[in-house]
Amino acid sequence: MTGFRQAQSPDAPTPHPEAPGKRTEQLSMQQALNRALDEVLAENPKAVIFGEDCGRLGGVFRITDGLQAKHGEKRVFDTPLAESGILGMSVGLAMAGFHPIPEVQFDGFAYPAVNQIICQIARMNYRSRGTLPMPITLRVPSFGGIRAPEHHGESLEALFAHVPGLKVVSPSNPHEAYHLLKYAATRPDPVIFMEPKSRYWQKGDVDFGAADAPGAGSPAGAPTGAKVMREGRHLTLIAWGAMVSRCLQVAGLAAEDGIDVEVLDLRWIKPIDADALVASVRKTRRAVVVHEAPLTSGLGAEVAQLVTQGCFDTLKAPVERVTGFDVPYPSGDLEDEYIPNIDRILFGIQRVLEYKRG
Amino acid sequence: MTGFRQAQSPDAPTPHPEAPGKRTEQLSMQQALNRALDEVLAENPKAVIFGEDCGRLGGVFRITDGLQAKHGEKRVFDTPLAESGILGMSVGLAMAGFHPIPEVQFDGFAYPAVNQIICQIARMNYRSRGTLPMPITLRVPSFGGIRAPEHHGESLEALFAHVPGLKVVSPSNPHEAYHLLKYAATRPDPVIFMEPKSRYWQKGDVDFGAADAPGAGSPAGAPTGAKVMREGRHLTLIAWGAMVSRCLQVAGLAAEDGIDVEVLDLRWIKPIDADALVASVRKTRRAVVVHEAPLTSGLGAEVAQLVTQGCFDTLKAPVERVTGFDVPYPSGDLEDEYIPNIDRILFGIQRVLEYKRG
Amino acid sequence: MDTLPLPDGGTAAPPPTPDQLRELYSLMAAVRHLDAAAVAWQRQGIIPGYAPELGQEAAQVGSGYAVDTARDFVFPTYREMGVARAMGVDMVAYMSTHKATWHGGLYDPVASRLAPIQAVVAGSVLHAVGWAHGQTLEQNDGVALAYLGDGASSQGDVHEAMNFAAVMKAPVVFFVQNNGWAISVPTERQVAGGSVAARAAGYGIPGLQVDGNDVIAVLDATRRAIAHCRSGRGPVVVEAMTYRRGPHSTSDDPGRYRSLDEERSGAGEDPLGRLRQRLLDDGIADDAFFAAAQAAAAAEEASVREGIEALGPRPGSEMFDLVFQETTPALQNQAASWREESEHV
Amino acid sequence: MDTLPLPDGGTAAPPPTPDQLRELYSLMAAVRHLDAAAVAWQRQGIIPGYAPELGQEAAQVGSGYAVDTARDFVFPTYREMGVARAMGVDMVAYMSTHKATWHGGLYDPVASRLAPIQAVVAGSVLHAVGWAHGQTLEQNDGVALAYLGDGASSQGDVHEAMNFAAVMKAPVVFFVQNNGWAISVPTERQVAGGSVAARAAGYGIPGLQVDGNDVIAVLDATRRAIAHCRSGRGPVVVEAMTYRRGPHSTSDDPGRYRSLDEERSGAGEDPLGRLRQRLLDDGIADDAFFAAAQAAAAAEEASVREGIEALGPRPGSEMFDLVFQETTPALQNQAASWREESEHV
Ligand SMILES: Cc1ncc(C[n+]2csc(CCOP(=O)(O)OP(=O)(O)O)c2C)c(N)n1
Ligand SMILES: Cc1ncc(C[n+]2csc(CCOP(=O)(O)OP(=O)(O)O)c2C)c(N)n1
Ligand SMILES: [Mg+2]
Ligand SMILES: [Mg+2]
Repeated sequence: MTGFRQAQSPDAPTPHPEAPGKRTEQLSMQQALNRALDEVLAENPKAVIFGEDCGRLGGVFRITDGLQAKHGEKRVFDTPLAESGILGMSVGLAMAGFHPIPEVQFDGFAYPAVNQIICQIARMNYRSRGTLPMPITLRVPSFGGIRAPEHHGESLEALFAHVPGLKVVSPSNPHEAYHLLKYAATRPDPVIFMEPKSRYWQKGDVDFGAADAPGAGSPAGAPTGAKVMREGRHLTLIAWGAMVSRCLQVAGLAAEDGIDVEVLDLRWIKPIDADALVASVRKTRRAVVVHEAPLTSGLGAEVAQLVTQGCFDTLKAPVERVTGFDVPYPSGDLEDEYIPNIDRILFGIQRVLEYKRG
Repeated sequence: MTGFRQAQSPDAPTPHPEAPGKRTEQLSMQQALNRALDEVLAENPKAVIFGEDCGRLGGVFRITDGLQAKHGEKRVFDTPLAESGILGMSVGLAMAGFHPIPEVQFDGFAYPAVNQIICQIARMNYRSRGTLPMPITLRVPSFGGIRAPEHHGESLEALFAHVPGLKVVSPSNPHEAYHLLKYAATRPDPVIFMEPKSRYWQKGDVDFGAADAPGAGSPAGAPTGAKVMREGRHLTLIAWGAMVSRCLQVAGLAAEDGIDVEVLDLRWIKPIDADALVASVRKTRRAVVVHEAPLTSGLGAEVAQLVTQGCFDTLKAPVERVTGFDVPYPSGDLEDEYIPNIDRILFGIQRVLEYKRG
Repeated sequence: MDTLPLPDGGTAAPPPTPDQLRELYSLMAAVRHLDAAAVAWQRQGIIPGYAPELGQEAAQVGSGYAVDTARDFVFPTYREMGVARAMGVDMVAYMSTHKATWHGGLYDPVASRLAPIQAVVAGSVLHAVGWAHGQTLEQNDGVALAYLGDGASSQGDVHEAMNFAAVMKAPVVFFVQNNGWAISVPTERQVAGGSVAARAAGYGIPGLQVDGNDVIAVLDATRRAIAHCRSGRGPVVVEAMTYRRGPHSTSDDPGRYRSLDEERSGAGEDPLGRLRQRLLDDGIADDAFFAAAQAAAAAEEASVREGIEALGPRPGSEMFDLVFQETTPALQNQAASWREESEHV
Repeated sequence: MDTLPLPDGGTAAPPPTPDQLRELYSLMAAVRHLDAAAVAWQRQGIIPGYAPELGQEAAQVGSGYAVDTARDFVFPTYREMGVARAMGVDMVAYMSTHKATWHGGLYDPVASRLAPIQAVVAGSVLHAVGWAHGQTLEQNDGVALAYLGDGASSQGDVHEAMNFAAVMKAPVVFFVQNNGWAISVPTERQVAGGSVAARAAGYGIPGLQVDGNDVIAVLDATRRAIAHCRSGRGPVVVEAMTYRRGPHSTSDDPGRYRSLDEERSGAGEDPLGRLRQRLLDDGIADDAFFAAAQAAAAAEEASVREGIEALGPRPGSEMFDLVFQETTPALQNQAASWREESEHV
């Protein structure tokens, strides 16, 4: 509704060649996502983008900026204000052979669509015995950190990860954003694409030629695995979305104290790349998982349990969770008290490093 | 919709004295719940019961049987067929000073109400700074095992447990059902009350005088903790709802092989009684958690992580999870392949007992 | 509210020919017979449950008969056996859902133009809108038929669907079977204002109320509605007023919420008897025809029962294999340990 | 659709007296001033954001003025500053939500009869129905006023709310501010049929469309609607046709989706100028009065700004303490480690 940074336009729409080729460009995540969508629309005539305000306005975060003008009102259109309607309509479009790329304006407004997402989108392929696939890529600007009104800073990954039939992914920087969105939006299965809105405007290098560079632990040729963003020997910090860059900052600070932290970007929240988790923690023998969502029944529990299961013999301390609290996401003034900050992550690292048996 | 066992009436409504006194009676869980609601209505003039078909019909499971006739159409009433409406209306009734006890007809039909549950019911006390409490007791016939149509066998505990501002509880037998519902329906905070529908018709002793008997690990005087249902030395089986009785069966079978299994009924899914978990596993040094919900991001992960965190030094093997698979809840013919059965739980126990380090 | 002019001046909804009337009767007789049989199968333990459509044969057969399965697509609830039958769907595959073989049924929805059986009340109404909008986007002339009940009309999704469809002029027929009840709740405590068709005006679209026990009226209304949609004029609401003569499902006990007197007065004229009388009056069919129709219905029922009884459980591996188009390592691992642990036993 | 007879033959909605007309003007002037100021505060960095209601002063003040805060209860959206002001809510406590101090605002909803500010579009419409049904159950005569926008009318919850209220005859006024836009989407691509009030007929309840820029018309319509509800005749829909003259919020850029020409033609007459002219024409107020009203508005704004600037952050412990009425051990543990780790630093 009010008060968050959203109105900025991307710098004048960057022209780009039809085939992106092997180039690297500095882009914001907003630009990278916009580029990916533009290419998906160009490459797949069945791809359609719709949601609240994503046509003429280009979305409140401008992720779909210019796409309606370029691809026409049939490919990119505004809907009435009803999230269940948007997702329910996506099911029908998918049944008619389209690849819908709906947007829900903010994380907290995915809740009205949960029934269509869980009972329909996630199950139609199964219910129809594979005859009605659901190639739906649901974009959800996600997570907090922008001093926004209520319901504009939610983390729904644990909810989505628990739903059979969904895949869930979250990029941590512009490069990941471009490649993961292009990948997700060309799959035959439903993918929830969680965009870390606090990172929309940070710039970074996008290597367009790197699409087939395998991430750590992922099968070559497809960006489906987790990714080591920084190597380290003493402890693994595990995160996704907006928390990855914070963890990289923390790793930098820890290095000053001689602590060598590995940072693993989970990328895929479902399916989780358990092999990559285990490979990293078998090496470091210690792990801290970080997320913004509340602690209890958060995805951190799943990550911790996968690590414990796979590294029980070598683990030097129980996996720590540094997370949001079991409280409703607070108003801007208290946001920094809620989201795991550098100090709280450092405390978590310290607890793991100083853990003494019995 | 069709095909599940629902139509049975309770045996002729058992008359009962105004004050239940210190008596024990054999009741089915359906009868115990009905008794608890009857008493809540009698004791609190602000308590109101409503939902789809819970008035004249007494609910498809007859949990509210006879209550409209006894307490009147203002206290017990049918609503139109809309779950978001039912829960949204509950918020307003709570704001007007009532204690709403809505029913959602089946687990899978809680999804249309998720927006009202998460964004409104769970947050109104917080948003209003404690001036608008939400004493709402939402009854949800839950879990599978009755060969029902699609969406009639879901386990939503992990979703609800993750939501700040909710409390969540599930009874495992008639005695627990009576006491936990009476407790939940007299609290000033919202409680999701998950009824194991496959256990509705099993009978058991209800000790009406035991309300203040403290469960293991819970503070005396309030049934807020987990409960040891069977003591054992070799391993702790942790479950809730319908899986508790199956775990007790398993414990009986394991005893024949000389394996002494402790069974812990979690009862409260949120807040979880971590002290009871840790106390039990510190003793047994091994744990298996069992649930019907899919594995990934299920409540089993939280339970396992709490156990690992609290018993890292003493744990002999990683906590095992025996759960539903990451697939949509299947049709009746495949139900027994999906729900953790005795064999799968025994395999889980075996894996823990035979675990060898590295 | 009660008639809808035809875009082409009449050819889109011609009155049914004598052959068609006889076919409609045969269909309704087959449906009536199979429906009653399914209730019996449940009592005999052949299937665990069933939702009968006794009394709704005209509404279902009349509307399903209007569908052009070469281009239209139908979105049923859990009670549309008569629609499926009128569309020519394989009845063993359809009934398999009530055997608890597979949620949604075993028929191929793409080939049969019938979406999987939907157990969420109002769950698929928005799907119809999306599918229909897809026709517009591709300049196809297919029409979506969304089935819903009087109870379903209370769901928010139905409002969103009607509004979306009207804003986008999507070719959707919202076909409401107002059968007087949503389990135990009568229409007057469910549908404020008393008519779902009357809601259409609020969206600026036509709404038709039709005698749902008159198969000819239902067929005509549905054909008009489909023609309206096909001509690009946007959605239509058709409300067929009928009556659920049986229980909500085989586990329901209507005696708890309605009396036999109420049932008798509410049910109105029997749709099958009514068509029979009409055919007799018009000399279109005779007793021999009715006897033959009855015999065909009985034979059909026997063969469907045979098929259902022969239906084994699906292999458990389908639980894992049908979740995604592209499976995941986690799922493959789970399938492997499931296989191992069930073979072990 | 455009008038609603009064249950008591007229006394429930008397025409406003000259004193009341002057009060309405003063309120609208105060609201106009504070609203413009809040936009400026955002530019100055005093508050992070704001949703202006420029152009909607008549709709908000006129309806809020009709409320009896001794017995009614109001459910706002995020844009109802004018309603809050007309109801006498403390403006610093109200504005605190835009300072990002506390979601919902710092005012006491019980004492002020204004539910917390609601950021979910259509989120509180059903709450109004529940609250209103509570009045029926207790035989109170309070009326619930639910505010919603044209965009909100598309949400399923609004349909469920209208249907529930109509079935239960709950005393709810659904007060729609149709301001022409939902962020970038104009009403004609949002509200099929063009009018939310027209939907009322489908539920068998009255719907009134009123000139939302005419405060006297809004006041009269709201009083009629409240009187209708209070007399036990069930809910009413009132649709005030107005225009969002400003951006959706301080982070919106309307230039991307509407031209200045469109704005000029869409906006209609300015509600404040219109009342001013009326008061002048009728000799009810003079320039001195208007100048005084303006001065009062400026003084009020200054004091609210002072209050807002002085507003510190809430103590972090409130995050934990206000979740439940009865806290939990897990929450206490988390509060303890939060305290420890923030003190450490
Ligand atoms: C969302 C949802 N809520 C509740 C149910 C349980 N339920 C199944 S059928 C039914 C009544 C439906 O009534 P109606 O729409 O009139 O259809 P009918 O059964 O009369 O054909 C209910 C409440 C459900 N299946 N889905
Ligand atoms: C459920 C939900 N979806 C989306 C949003 C984002 N959003 C905030 S205001 C708004 C437009 C609302 O339009 P309208 O109801 O006409 O009210 P107005 O802003 O014009 O006062 C949108 C889409 C939201 N707050 N809640
Ligand atoms: Mg019905
Ligand atoms: Mg608006």
